[in-house]
Amino acid sequence: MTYEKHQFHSAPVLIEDLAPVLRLSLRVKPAHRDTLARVLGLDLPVRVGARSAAAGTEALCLGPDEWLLTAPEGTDLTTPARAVHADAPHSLVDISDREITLRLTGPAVLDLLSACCPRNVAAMPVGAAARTVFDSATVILWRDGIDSFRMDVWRSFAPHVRSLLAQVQGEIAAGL
Amino acid sequence: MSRYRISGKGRVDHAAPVSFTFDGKTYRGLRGDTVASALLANGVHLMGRSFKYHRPRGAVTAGSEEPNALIGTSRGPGRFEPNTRATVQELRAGLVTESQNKWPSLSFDLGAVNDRAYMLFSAGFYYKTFMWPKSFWDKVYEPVIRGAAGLGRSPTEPDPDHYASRYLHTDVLIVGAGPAGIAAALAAAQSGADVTLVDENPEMGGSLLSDPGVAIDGRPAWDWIDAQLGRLRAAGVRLMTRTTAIGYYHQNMVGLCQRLTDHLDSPPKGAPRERMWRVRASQVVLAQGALEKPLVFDGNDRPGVMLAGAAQTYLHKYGVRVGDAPAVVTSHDSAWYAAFDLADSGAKVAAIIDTRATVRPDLLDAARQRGIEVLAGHTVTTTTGRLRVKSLRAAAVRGGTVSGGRTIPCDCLLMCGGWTPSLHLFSHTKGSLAWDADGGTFLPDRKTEAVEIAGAGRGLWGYDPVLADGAAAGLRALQGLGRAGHPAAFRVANDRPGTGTSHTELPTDGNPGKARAFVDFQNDVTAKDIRLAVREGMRSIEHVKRYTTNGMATDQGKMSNINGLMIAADALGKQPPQVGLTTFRPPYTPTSFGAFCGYLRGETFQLTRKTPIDPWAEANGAVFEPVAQWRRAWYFPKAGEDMHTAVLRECKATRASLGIFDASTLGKIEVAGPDAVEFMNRMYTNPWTKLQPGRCRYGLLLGEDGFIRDDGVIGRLSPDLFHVTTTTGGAARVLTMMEDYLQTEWPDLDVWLTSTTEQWATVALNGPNVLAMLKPLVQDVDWDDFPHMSCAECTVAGLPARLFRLSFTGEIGFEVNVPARHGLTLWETLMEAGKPFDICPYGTETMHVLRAEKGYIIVGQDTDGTVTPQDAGLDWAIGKAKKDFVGKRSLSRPDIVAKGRKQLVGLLTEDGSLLQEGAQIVLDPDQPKPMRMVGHVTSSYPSTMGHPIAMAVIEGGFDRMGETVFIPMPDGVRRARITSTVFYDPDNARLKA
Amino acid sequence: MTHFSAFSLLKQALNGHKGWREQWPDSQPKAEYDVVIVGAGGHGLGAAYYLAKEHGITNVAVIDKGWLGGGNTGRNTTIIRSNYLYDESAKLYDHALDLWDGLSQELNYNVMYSKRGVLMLAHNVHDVQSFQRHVNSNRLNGVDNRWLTKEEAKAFCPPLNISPDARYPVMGGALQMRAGTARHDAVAWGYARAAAARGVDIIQNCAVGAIRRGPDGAVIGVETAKGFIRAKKVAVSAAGNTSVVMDSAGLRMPLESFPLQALVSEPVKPIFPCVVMSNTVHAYISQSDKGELVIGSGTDQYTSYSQRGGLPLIEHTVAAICEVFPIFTRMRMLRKWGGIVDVTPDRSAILGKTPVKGLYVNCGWGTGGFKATPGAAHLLAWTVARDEPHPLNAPFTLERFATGRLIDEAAAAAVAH
Amino acid sequence: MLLIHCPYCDDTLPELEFAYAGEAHIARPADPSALTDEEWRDFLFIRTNARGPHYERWRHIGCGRLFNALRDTVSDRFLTTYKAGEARRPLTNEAAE
Ligand SMILES: Cc1cc2nc3c(=O)[nH]c(=O)nc-3n(C[C@H](O)[C@H](O)[C@H](O)COP(=O)(O)OP(=O)(O)OC[C@H]3O[C@@H](n4cnc5c(N)ncnc54)[C@H](O)[C@@H]3O)c2cc1C
Ligand SMILES: NC(=O)c1ccc[n+]([C@@H]2O[C@H](COP(=O)([O-])OP(=O)(O)OC[C@H]3O[C@@H](n4cnc5c(N)ncnc54)[C@H](O)[C@@H]3O)[C@@H](O)[C@H]2O)c1
Ligand SMILES: Cc1cc2nc3c(=O)[nH]c(=O)nc-3n(C[C@H](O)[C@H](O)[C@H](O)COP(=O)(O)O)c2cc1C
Ligand SMILES: [Zn+2]
Repeated sequence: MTYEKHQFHSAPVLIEDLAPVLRLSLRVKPAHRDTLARVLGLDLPVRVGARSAAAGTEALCLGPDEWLLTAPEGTDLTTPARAVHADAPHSLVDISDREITLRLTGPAVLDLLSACCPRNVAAMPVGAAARTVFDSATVILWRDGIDSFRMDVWRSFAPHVRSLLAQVQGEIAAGL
Repeated sequence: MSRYRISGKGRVDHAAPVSFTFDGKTYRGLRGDTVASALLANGVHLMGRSFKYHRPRGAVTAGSEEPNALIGTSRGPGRFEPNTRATVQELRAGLVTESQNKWPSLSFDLGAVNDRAYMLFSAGFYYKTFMWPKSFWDKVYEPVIRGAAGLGRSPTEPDPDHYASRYLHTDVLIVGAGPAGIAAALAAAQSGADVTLVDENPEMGGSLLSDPGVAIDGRPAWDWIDAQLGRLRAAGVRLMTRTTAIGYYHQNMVGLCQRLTDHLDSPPKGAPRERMWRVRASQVVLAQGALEKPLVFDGNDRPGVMLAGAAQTYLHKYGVRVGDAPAVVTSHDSAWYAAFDLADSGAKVAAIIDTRATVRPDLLDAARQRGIEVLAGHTVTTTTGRLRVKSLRAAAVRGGTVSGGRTIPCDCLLMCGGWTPSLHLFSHTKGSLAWDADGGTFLPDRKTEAVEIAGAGRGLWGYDPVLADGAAAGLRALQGLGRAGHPAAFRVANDRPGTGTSHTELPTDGNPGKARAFVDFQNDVTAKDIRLAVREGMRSIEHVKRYTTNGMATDQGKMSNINGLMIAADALGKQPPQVGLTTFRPPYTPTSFGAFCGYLRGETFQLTRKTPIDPWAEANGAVFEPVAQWRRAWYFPKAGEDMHTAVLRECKATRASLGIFDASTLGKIEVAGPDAVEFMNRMYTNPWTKLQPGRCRYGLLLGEDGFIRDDGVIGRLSPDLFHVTTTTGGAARVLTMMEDYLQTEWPDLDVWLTSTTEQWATVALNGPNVLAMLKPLVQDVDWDDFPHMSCAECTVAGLPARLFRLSFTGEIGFEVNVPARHGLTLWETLMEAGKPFDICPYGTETMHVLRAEKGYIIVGQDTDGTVTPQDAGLDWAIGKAKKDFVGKRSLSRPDIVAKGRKQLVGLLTEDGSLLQEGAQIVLDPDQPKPMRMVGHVTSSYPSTMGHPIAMAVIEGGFDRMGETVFIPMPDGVRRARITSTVFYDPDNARLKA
Repeated sequence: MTHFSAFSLLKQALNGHKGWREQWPDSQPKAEYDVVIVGAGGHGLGAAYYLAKEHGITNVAVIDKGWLGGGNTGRNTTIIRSNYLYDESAKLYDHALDLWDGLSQELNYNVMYSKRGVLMLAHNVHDVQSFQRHVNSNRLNGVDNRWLTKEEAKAFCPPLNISPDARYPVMGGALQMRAGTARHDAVAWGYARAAAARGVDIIQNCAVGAIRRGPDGAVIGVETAKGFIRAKKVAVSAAGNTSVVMDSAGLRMPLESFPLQALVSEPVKPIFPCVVMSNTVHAYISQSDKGELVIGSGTDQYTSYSQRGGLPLIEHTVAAICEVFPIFTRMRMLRKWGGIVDVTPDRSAILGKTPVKGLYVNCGWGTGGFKATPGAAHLLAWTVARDEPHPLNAPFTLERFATGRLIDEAAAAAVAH
Repeated sequence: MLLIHCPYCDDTLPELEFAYAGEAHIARPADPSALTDEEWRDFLFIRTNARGPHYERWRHIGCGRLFNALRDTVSDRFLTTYKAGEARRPLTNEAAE
């Protein structure tokens, strides 16, 4: 008899909550994107899923007119943006508390994610991010390394997501 | 060891006995056995009873297509399951099994009286009878018919196991790991393609596992398999056994069910029982092989009558000889090999009966060498034996006439009516089939997906062509990915090529009207049934199927479809392709519900959203109610309080002093940008232009059909920033609707929408003492300019906040929004600060009562998707001067402006009793049924005013103020007076205080 | 038509069933009919039967692109009930229930109408309010429907999970005892046989490509795979395909067609005594007379004419069933399939005349028209025969979408099945 | 489960990331009050419900954008997708295949 083991990594995966950061949703039409980029001192990438970073602030393009900005707490991005509001109309909304961020790491992290993410997470390049779904929750998934992801999930969805992740974690540990 | 087990033979572990029970009796098998092979090794053929006639049945196959040998299995409490294929279930220590559909026992079953009356139970018999006397249907006939239902018994306890699922993205998915599938995998695994090879069996190798005498590239078949699997593993190919491809969905999505623990003696802790894989493959190769067809003749269903290929599998895979004196009846060469292998293993083969007049000389030679009698050009007309076949009657067929029958004793009868390519998955894709007249079978034709079909699955026979075909298919799949690879060639020795012919029922000299020649074994469909269906006008094969139930059993026609088609076509005088096959549907084999559920069970069945303040509510004894995806505190009972007393206490405390309420679930949308006000004007019925920053307004949102969709208080924080609130259930819907208008209708507007529902935790404070309590905690608010319906960004309890002065209770009220992480802190601070005022936490029920007393509506309760603003008395919320807003045009349609629409009013019962929400209202309580109803009660509560209050929609209600209406309830008619909806403080005195 | 009875069955059993005759002939089209009905589902065949029986119009053809009964009639979960909220709907469906009651005898074909009771579960306060509203309205309309506490519901349907810890706890339910199921195929066959016996032609495998109108705009016939067939009146009863057929007459419809899926388990001994529906959890289940659990799923989100449907929906449906009935996780799915349902904006049917003279339409039954079969058929026949609607179907006009008099059961409750 | 190409993300992604949003190219009338009841009904309720190539809209959860698609409702195959606001893509022979 051959007993085929499936290909899961039974090495542990780590699931942690990360401390809050400043998180802003920036919306601006293409015509004024450069202006905003300039005053924020940031590149605002145009490809959905692309990221850029400067001086501790990170920008992720989520849609053709939507960027998620993250920065250490206390960073003031609102004041410079407001200064150009008249010329470059936009919306900059603080959503720091809307989501919480989980860090998922370990050699089995792709197995963990493939339990509930329909998109091909393995094909995501390191350094990219995407808004996608995890089971019934909309999440933003950041690939920070081969084995390392961050997941932003709306606060009230987090217990559900954590509970699913824990189930899969146990399953991975069981090795079947 | 039993005399049917050949020592040392097969892939079972002869050194590892495993015991199990069947119908209470303990048997021994070997590690690697299935229940069926172990029972056969013990000489047990009788494994079940058929559905309708309760005929004794044995395993007819050795695989997942088994229609007869269905058993119940269990592994302790909650782990019973019916209808498991004994031919698939692997032995494990302590396995308990039982036979089905019998009473009192498998060998003596009273239900078998049906078999005596079989002439009555013809196809479709129940449509023709049980109609008189009419009253007997409910009382007598139906209960009897329903009582006879089913095969096994249902589980009756919750299942302690859990189930898992995965998404998998792969370049090439290969279904079936026989020679074709393995060759395809070898080809596809070149140039780094990601390849997945799956097989439903515990081991890979397919039919080669039953054909060990074949040699490939100079190696015995089994060595060759091991070597190739090693190569595939080394190339990184994902090899998945016990994994059935159950369905082929759109765009190369294939569902796989992997069975993880049913074969294990003791599964590891935390291991799921089964896992559903949703595979997205760029290319799919179907190498599912072919299914052997039974032959249709009288008595072809007795235990001991089985497929020749199955006998060969029992012999080679399990080392089990299915009988000492097998006879063979066939129309295909392949069964000859089974006969030879059995003879070589020591069985005395009674005869090979071939329906064909001429047979390949080498086969005849080989039979002669083994001393096997050959009857070519013969048919089998019947068999004998009650619980096991004892003999058959063979007769010669010449020019269509049957003559000279002769009885041949045997202890099993191996049949083969040729092979049918497994086209199930291919057919799920709506790929078309073409009839192959030579092979008497359907083959895959036009494809709709990126798929290749290889091997016996497209009608090829013999290992040499099948291996070559598999390799070519694998290479094409690789090329389909835009990658290159080398073609492979295999050298096959001792190949077993073969051809055959197809039949309807075998010719017989008996009375065909009396023949029990089974086509669908499980459902007891005979050839005669199919002919009867055709005679009765069932010309479509789909009608034949439904009238006779042919192909509707748990094998889904794997045994019966083609035979049924051949017979139906014959009866119709048509060619099989003109008749066609019935539709193949997922799953390929029956698949547990658990595997479909995956993680959608228990607490992860569907998510439950909780607010930041929820832990406090839980700790303080709140009773919760589900509202949309949220759970919300419903009320906070104190010791000994029921809902009614708790709610009344909460209401009174709020009216008297101060109440506190978690409103965090309210939807919130930030509408920002220079065109925000224009956007608001277009979306909402209300006018927004003149609303000053720092003020709020009730907003009403309609659908384009003019009916109320949502509402909420909306604050203008600055000229181009609105803080919109929505109902709890409407949050996502409203945002989507707004985005839709913005993106598709008004992309020119400079305005953006951001959901902030979860950014803010919201605490509502209401009551005459609210200002006294709140003021000291607030900074940056000019209280002299902060009247009712104001809003401000400020600091509350040291936290950054958005403060709204508004009321949903009729008392002075505030909503404090703070960043969600501080929600609980804010709540606790306010509770502390409220102590001097006997602050009272209240839940959604009190909120409902208080708002109802004040006549505020709840969208979804007082309105139901058929209510316009006018109907709800919300005319005032419509910006009359606005030329347009979403839904405006619909408000002037004829039936919307017609008289007599139902309008929202208040109701007070004359006897002071509480009305039921949903109670219906009439004007004349004495009319006969059906009564003319003029409306219904939408909201009804005991109130703080000493008498219950209600709201209702009533035809022409606004013009009926003061009139009496009637509410007929089962215990008597209530009388109620129509009033205004505002019961409490109609002059708003308390808000202005 | 051979009379079906226990006696004739016995007689035939003794002579080897040789004497049964075909239940309907394989008709080929004549050049002209008084009425052509497009679609040989239960509704269309039934309409033909009632035209012949009640209105003496027998020069009728029912034309189907495939085999009769092969549309949604042959693929639904067979739930029959009439406890609808609005007077218009309750009366319509209750009319159908009245006809169901004697249908086997009327057709001399056992359609196995089983009054086993339909229990609709309430899972939250809103459900309770909405069901009470139904119960009250039904009571005053003379329609059977009553409220059960969760304990009563459990007693009525023992496999039910009434634990308060369930994600969607059961708070009670509305039970209509007269409601139940019927053997779907037999309904089509019974009507076909009875209609054919009265002279109706049933023409299968003959797609209607277009409805033809004369110079005055009135209907003159249909273009079919077997040629042009003249007709004084044409009634379209083509379920999921209505938009396409009506478009050929120049009428655009307020309809969208969605795939709706259903599934059955392997058969088991009787375990499930009634029909249970949960609109909140999206679970619909009964056990057939053969023993399978028959389970209804939802519609896919996109319009489609492929009778397939996706996997995620099926997963959710099965999960919903196992949530309400946790004893079933170890049962196995035997087969799943799809049908195409046409859905109107207010989820109620359209049954009546059209702006085109001589053209009638019966459509928009969506996910719930099997239960209406005898009623819809009866009223369609009436409307066609008299060129005016019966009072029961008068509210179900095409015009209501312009005037605003919608009959929105879906908005009032949850999904209607 | 369908695979859908989002023209904004330029990526082909699983259906679970998308929401169907009804028939495409039904523009809201500029001045609804000028419409007859029948015209308004047509806008509100009348749908092509095409059997075959169907112009429809989908929303991608990923980028939050609504876009247009041409999909064959018989095979469920997407013939093309394109951004909102772009003109109706013609039914080329290629697309109709
Ligand atoms: C999965 C599923 C579950 C359901 N469950 C229930 C339930 O539990 N209870 C309930 O009450 N209802 C249910 N329904 C709905 C119900 O099945 C239908 O509303 C009802 O059967 C419609 O009957 P019909 O006769 O109008 O249509 P159909 O039976 O669909 O008949 C229409 C016929 O028109 C033919 N046709 C179409 N176009 C043409 C053409 N151009 N030319 C010729 N012929 C044409 C079709 O081939 C078809 O045979 C369900 C539906 C589905 C799909
Ligand atoms: N008795 C015989 O002599 C005999 C019998 C059968 C086949 N053959 C020979 O075997 C060769 C056929 O080879 P092949 O590779 O085409 O077929 P195969 O039968 O060897 O392999 C097909 C494999 O696919 C598996 N399978 C089928 N459907 C599946 C599904 N939905 N999910 C997962 N697994 C599934 C089957 O269990 C089997 O293991 C031919 O050369 C034929 O001559 C010989
Ligand atoms: C109430 C009901 C019960 C059914 N029971 C079975 C069954 O026991 N076995 C089976 O194979 N199919 C069963 N079916 C499904 C049919 O085989 C078939 O899938 C369905 O009529 C749709 O037709 P299609 O799959 O040919 O498109 C049942 C269908 C219905 C509506
Ligand atoms: Zn996108």
